[in-house]
Amino acid sequence: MRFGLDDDRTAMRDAARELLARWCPPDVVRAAWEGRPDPRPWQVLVEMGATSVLVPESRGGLGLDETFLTPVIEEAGWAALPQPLTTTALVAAPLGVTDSMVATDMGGPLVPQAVIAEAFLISEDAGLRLYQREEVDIEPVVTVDRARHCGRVRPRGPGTPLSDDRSVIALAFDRGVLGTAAELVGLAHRMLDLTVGYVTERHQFGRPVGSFQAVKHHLARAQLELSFAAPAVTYAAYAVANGLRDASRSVSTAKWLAGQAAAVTGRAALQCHGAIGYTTEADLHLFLKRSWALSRTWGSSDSHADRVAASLGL
Amino acid sequence: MRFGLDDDRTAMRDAARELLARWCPPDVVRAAWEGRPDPRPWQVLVEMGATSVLVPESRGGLGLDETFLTPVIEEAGWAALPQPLTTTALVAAPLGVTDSMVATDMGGPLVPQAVIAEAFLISEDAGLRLYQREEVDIEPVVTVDRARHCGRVRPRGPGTPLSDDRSVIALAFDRGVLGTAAELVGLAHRMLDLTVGYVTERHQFGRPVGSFQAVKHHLARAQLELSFAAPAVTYAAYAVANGLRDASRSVSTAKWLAGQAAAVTGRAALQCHGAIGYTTEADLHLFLKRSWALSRTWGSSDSHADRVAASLGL
Amino acid sequence: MDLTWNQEQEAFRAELREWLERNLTEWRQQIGGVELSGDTREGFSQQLLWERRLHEGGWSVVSWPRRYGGRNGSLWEWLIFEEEYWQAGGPQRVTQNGIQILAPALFELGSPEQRDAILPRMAAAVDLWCQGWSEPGAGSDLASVTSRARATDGGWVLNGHKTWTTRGAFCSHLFGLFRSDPDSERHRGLTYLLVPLDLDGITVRGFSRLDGDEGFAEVFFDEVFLPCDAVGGGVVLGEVDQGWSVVVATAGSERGLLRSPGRYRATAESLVALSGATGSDRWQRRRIARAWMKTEAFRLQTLQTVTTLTAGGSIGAEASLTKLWWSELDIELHELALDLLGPEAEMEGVWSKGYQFALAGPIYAGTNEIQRNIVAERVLGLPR
Amino acid sequence: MDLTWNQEQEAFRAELREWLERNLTEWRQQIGGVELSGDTREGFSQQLLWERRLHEGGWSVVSWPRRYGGRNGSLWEWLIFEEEYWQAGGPQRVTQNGIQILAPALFELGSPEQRDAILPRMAAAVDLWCQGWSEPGAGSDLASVTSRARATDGGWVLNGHKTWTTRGAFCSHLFGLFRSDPDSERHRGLTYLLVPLDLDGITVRGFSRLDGDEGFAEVFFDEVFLPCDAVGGGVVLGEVDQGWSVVVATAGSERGLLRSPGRYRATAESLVALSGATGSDRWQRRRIARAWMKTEAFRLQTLQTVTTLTAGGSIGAEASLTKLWWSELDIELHELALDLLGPEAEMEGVWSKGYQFALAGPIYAGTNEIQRNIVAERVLGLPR
Repeated sequence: MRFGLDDDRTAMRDAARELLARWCPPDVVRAAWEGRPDPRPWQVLVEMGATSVLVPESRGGLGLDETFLTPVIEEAGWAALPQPLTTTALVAAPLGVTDSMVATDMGGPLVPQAVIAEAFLISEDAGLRLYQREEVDIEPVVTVDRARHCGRVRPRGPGTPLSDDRSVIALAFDRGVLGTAAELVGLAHRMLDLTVGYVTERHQFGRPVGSFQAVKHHLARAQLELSFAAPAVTYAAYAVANGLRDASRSVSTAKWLAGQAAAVTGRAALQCHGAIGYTTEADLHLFLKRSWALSRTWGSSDSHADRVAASLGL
Repeated sequence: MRFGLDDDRTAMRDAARELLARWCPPDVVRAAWEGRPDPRPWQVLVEMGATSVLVPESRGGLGLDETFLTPVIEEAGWAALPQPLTTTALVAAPLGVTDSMVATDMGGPLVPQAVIAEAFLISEDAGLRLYQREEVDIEPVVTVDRARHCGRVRPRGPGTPLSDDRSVIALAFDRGVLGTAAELVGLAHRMLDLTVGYVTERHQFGRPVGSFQAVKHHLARAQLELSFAAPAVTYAAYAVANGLRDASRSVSTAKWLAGQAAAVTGRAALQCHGAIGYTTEADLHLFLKRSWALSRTWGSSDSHADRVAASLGL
Repeated sequence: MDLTWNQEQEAFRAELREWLERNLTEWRQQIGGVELSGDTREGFSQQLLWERRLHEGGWSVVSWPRRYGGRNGSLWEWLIFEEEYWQAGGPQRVTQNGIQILAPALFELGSPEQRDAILPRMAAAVDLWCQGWSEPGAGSDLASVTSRARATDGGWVLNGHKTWTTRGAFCSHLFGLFRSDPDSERHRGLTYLLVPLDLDGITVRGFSRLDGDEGFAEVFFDEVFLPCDAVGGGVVLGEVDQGWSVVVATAGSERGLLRSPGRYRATAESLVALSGATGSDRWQRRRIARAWMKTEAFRLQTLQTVTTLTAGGSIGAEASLTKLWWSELDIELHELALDLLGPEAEMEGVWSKGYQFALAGPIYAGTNEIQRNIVAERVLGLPR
Repeated sequence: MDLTWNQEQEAFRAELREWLERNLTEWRQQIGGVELSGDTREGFSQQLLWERRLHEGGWSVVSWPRRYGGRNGSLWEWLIFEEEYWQAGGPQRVTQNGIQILAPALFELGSPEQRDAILPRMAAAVDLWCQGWSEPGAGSDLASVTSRARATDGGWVLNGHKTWTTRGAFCSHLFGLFRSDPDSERHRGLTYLLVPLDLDGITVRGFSRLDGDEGFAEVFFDEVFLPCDAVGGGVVLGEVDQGWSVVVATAGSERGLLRSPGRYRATAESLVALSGATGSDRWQRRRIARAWMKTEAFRLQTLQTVTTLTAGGSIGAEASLTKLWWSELDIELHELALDLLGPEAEMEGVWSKGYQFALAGPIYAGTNEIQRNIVAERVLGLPR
């Protein structure tokens, strides 16, 4: 019995953390906002193997499982990475789609990173189909988080059928939910870090804002939600990796808890930042807006609660 | 345009307040808990006319409307009166039932004050029927608030038909909901008063407990809910008295808001009292337990929210 | 208790409703149909056209005396105006900072000359006033302002840095607090000054709110000479070094404290309509009903408050309760709408924009944490 | 990451499950089928029969060393025990105060003699220990205790007044903090004493909890002579005047900090069953699913914590997070049940009683307000 990351998984997560700290600071996210996406963070993640964790060694991948990848995706959330790591590495790779940046409509009709993606995983009545960039029309859509580069995708060309197996498609969806939950935990963690830093240094009434009990309790609440959401994501990755019976339920549980944590932390972070947080000059909004988008895609919190209710025979 | 109590209504409420302060202190509620109900609070309310506010002058009543009675019922809630003022004065009186203490099953299957009531208003498929004490069997039921003297009532005798008119029955129900909402506001008010007093005098860490920001914010939240629930009760009384189109909706709104206020205030009151509140030695529990019972009778908060949703065409 | 409007009030409402319907249509044609946010430069000028139209119709400040461009309306007429205005879908009021914050101060403590010089031009949206309270180091703790005003021959010399000035980049005048007694601390030694923004040495830099609109500005004062007569009736409001008492008096004035439920009522109704359009499950319908009930409670509590005020009573600390209520309610209403929109909620649109705007509610005009302290200490009487 | 149990653990679980099923049935027959609250005198004696049965089976303290009546179990065995125990519907553990609070202190700072004298009798439910921390004036502020212990020939003389002592009216011994240095203040000069409750001058008065059960007691000490050897190994735990450090060390001990998710898991499952029995609408089913997910999160977070502890790590302030979580969760689970029961929820019964018990969660063992301070200051490092 052993719950949590071992040395190998911790090492991979730390490697991603260092790369992202260096190559994906807030300025890079801001650049993506202004339509100048920097390709380097993606390149370094590809080089470290983040996108091929689930690709068999026989096909040049690392041949590892979701318990290695999810912590890396959490780091991508922490950095608000403006590229589709979840869809590329967690959803598409196991379907045999490798070597390209993949966007998908499985999480919702507005396809995130559609504007910069190289390949498109589209869900159709017949099943999942893959289209190359030149096979689709993309209508960009302005969303609150500009770094999401959303668009509506309409296939033009024939595309390639990937799978019409319901269970394969269901598993692909669960993987997308899992990755989104991991990103939300990372985002919540980042918003909390930013806020703790701010309230410690910001003084009003001659004392640090963080010394007021109301501020302490807002942030304690955020830490509470985060502390109990994170293990649920860790478990969901394990359940999916090992094909456990409760894999789908664990994924919904993780998404719901992570959504809660991000919502509570986001509100607390904004409130404790005060007016400075209510501008685009502070970095907080980069993470806050990402969390709003993720909390309502790949299934709403309510829809995941309903999945859990059904699994409990309610 | 004038919202609120005029001098006449204020005078009647104050009269009730003084009588209840004198004749229905916590000791009287405790006596009711121990099966020694004191008849005096009821007698003085009857003498001041509280039970005949809605009875026409021609029949010896005051010939007034709900806007006079509701504030009095709020005071009864404040005092946790262990007798059925709402059912007797607000529900039964307009149906022509006067001169007796009335209990009813309209608010739920456990009939409050069944053990001490003189007459019983029972809802049957055919409509509302009145039974005298000797016409019913009463099976006492132990409930959390012992002063409710609940029981299951089974008619034996023939009883007297009161009304089979759906609209009359619906109005009687709305009146019960209105009275319950008023009691809840009074209870919330009392719990807040008790707690403000306690946290002001109780010291820990060398300062009054009430000087800690966390305690202040708990009680500010309670005051907030209370301040916005009270006007809704005032309006509902006016809407019912004047047969306004939104009378039913206003009654449901009042019950829902009052239930919220009582729930929030009850939790805050118990938490801010700390261990002393978690005993039957402090008076708080007398009001807290009454509020629990009232919040789930005469329609749950959810059922009233549904009534409002329907009225909004949702 | 009498919740019926009298004939004059009904007539007022009817005239207003008719006027709004016609003029909103005309104004929308005038601006080419596309209504922009009043917190952008273009949108602001669109809305100035509207504000001036409102003034020509005599509707810009209904509760002010006629001589200043109002209708001598009571708070009841003001309430009716707000109900109808938001019901009709009128745009945000870009002149509100002057009307809501400076005007009450002028009514309470301004000189007749100041009122005559400032109020009519404010009502006509000729002079556009923004607020100069906050500074980088003085947010919740307003008394720690450091911007200075040095008395000199025929006026004042201003130095310092104000920020979070709403729509400052689009306004013509600023009212604010400056430390006039260099040796003073905290609430003492501050003067409430009225400052045209076109004086030499003033630099205004607009910056973006959460939603990206340039709704904020910081204002830098570098040896700015403010002549005593830069504003008719004089640039000092109240007494020199007594600026704090002006702010307090203003904060305590009815008009400053009241906030109309009309806007939230209109939002709640749009939410009900949205639910019809997107469809909703029982859970969502209950949540909408709950938010609607809170909106109704706000309407009723306001009727109660206005009754108290018109009877000569006063509110005061209870205003903090109102602020807590509407700011939490506004967020709840918009979150519900976003949940109804689901995966498309992230699109730029009226609801996602409204949500971001609503999130400012618990922060500005005294954070909700400070409002809860006020409720606890001044309404409940808990020890400081 | 490996969430499989090894053979020994599976065997442990199987043996326990079988034992519980047989013995719970037998015990219920023994007490005549009607299980009373352990916080009433009759119920307490019913449950002593159960505790002694548990001890005979070797299940009363599975994680203790064998010599004291345990099974040398690791925290994993303890977790399995808790899961199975609550799953099987075992009764509350009336001996917990000694086992959860005093025993960890003895393991950390007691003398071998004290352990030998006290632990086996505690495990066997022969000596029944209650807690003597709080006083009328010392609740959250424990360091303000005023009960005094005066050193004298061959022992101590105790005077003072303890209260909120859980099940104190039914216990045989008390462990508590007494001010041994009359000139000391706050945390200094307190001694951790072990006191038989049958000494002359001790008066125990039971009183009622919120639910009316006599679950609390106040204990009065009037010139009580406590001989040094009143308890084997001596009545002082740790050093004289160093009682506070014993409390802190105890509060920091793994076993003191851990709380098993088993009980909440069982409650969540009863709630799901109740929903099947009463019926529920979509709104209620979602609320139940939400509470279930929080229960699951508690289980997973505990697995993570136990992994950390068995790897030699420590928790500490993070225990405050656990306390906040389970105390809020317990109330949520019971409120949901009461909502399902609707107008009959007010009946005396397992859910209304459980709800009242759950309401104590945010108050005892350090109020949740204090726990949030701890999280903010020690986990997040915010300034005091």
